[in-house]
Amino acid sequence: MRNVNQVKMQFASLPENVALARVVVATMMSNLEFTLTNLDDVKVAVSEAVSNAIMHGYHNKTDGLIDFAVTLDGEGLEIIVADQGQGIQDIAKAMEPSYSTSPDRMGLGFVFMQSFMDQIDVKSEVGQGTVVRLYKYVPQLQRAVQ
Amino acid sequence: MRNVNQVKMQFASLPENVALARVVVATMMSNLEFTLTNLDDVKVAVSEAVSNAIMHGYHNKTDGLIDFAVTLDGEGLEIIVADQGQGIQDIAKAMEPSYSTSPDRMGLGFVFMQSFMDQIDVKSEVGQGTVVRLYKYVPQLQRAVQ
Amino acid sequence: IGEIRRFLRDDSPVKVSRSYKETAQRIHRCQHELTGKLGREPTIQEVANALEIEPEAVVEALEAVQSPTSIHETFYQ
Ligand SMILES: Nc1ncnc2c1ncn2[C@@H]1O[C@H](COP(=O)(O)OP(=O)(O)O)[C@@H](O)[C@H]1O
Ligand SMILES: Nc1ncnc2c1ncn2[C@@H]1O[C@H](COP(=O)(O)OP(=O)(O)O)[C@@H](O)[C@H]1O
Ligand SMILES: [Mg+2]
Ligand SMILES: [Mg+2]
Repeated sequence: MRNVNQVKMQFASLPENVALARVVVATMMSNLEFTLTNLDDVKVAVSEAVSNAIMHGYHNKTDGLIDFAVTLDGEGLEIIVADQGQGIQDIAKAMEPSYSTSPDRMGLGFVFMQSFMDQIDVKSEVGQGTVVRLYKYVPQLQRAVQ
Repeated sequence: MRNVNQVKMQFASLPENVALARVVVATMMSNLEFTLTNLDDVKVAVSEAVSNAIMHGYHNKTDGLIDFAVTLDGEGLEIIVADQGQGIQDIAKAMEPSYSTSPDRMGLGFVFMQSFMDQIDVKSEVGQGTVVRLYKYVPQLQRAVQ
Repeated sequence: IGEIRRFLRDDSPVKVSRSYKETAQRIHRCQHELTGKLGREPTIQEVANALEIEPEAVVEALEAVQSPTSIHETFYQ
């Protein structure tokens, strides 16, 4: 089984591309020994990150570009979601539970990303854009003795 | 329903990325009024084009890069598969049924691409690489009168 | 967090393929039924709507049960 691979994508900030990002990650994960739970967890994290780029980075304008890179490095899965949108003023505050700049949002996106992934790293510059890096280790499966 | 979108990808010439290309196209098709038969047809064509880039373009070396672009333009789906591999000497000959430079291959890849897609266009330069463009129109569905 | 994992069933990777296989079977049955009802082939979205799943789930399930990388391998392996 192969466990090293890299895919780079660029797509428009359209809502249907959230599903696309999810499907790409799920397909790449299927080459490693991730569980169904891992798959669901990573899909949630990816949805949150890409939705944030669309909603907050580009304010739902559909002509923004999102760079999306998925790397299997042998130990796990790295996902990078980058937009060139509005950027985040105070990253620490943005990552707090329930913090949202949209009145109708829950402010739980970063909380989900943190709980479902093993690493999260956010870089952002107001007016320049945001880069979110997520990492998930392949679990050390305990092999059941038959 | 949205019917305009563009996704650009770059991935290594690994066999598992054939499935990845298929899944990206399939996900994008699911936003248009394509049928499951269309889906199967386009997936076969994409598999053949990407397999060719890996097998013939890069001779199964896994460090080649494949550029893959899928565009929904409102009328249909355009797929571009480009490699910077070995190139094709005689494109007309390569596209003939049963022609293959590999003794163990059937030489039907281009035949499938031609039958399953509405347009195919191949550009190639020996030593430079190959670009295959495939196009499929969204079918005009007859709406049953209720 | 717990309720987000509402699809959680089992930790076994084997389960993944089993649930995909079931979905793929439902998709094909639904396609057949809708073709009869509509007098034409249904679209991917019509199948997804009828099964109350996302189009993305249709695509994933069909891909999961189809692993060969080239039709040559399917036909002439
Ligand atoms: N890509 C981004 N670009 C700009 N701002 C962002 C981005 N991602 C997150 N933010 C900011 O961080 C806040 C918290 O994000 P999140 O935890 O996902 O909650 P929510 O999306 O529900 O607001 C957002 O309200 C927004 O202000
Ligand atoms: N991307 C490519 N790069 C170089 N040669 C190619 C490429 N695609 C196709 N060819 C050439 O065209 C021939 C016919 O391709 P195809 O119809 O797919 O049949 P097969 O793959 O079974 O050989 C191949 O044998 C190869 O010589
Ligand atoms: Mg959010
Ligand atoms: Mg071929």
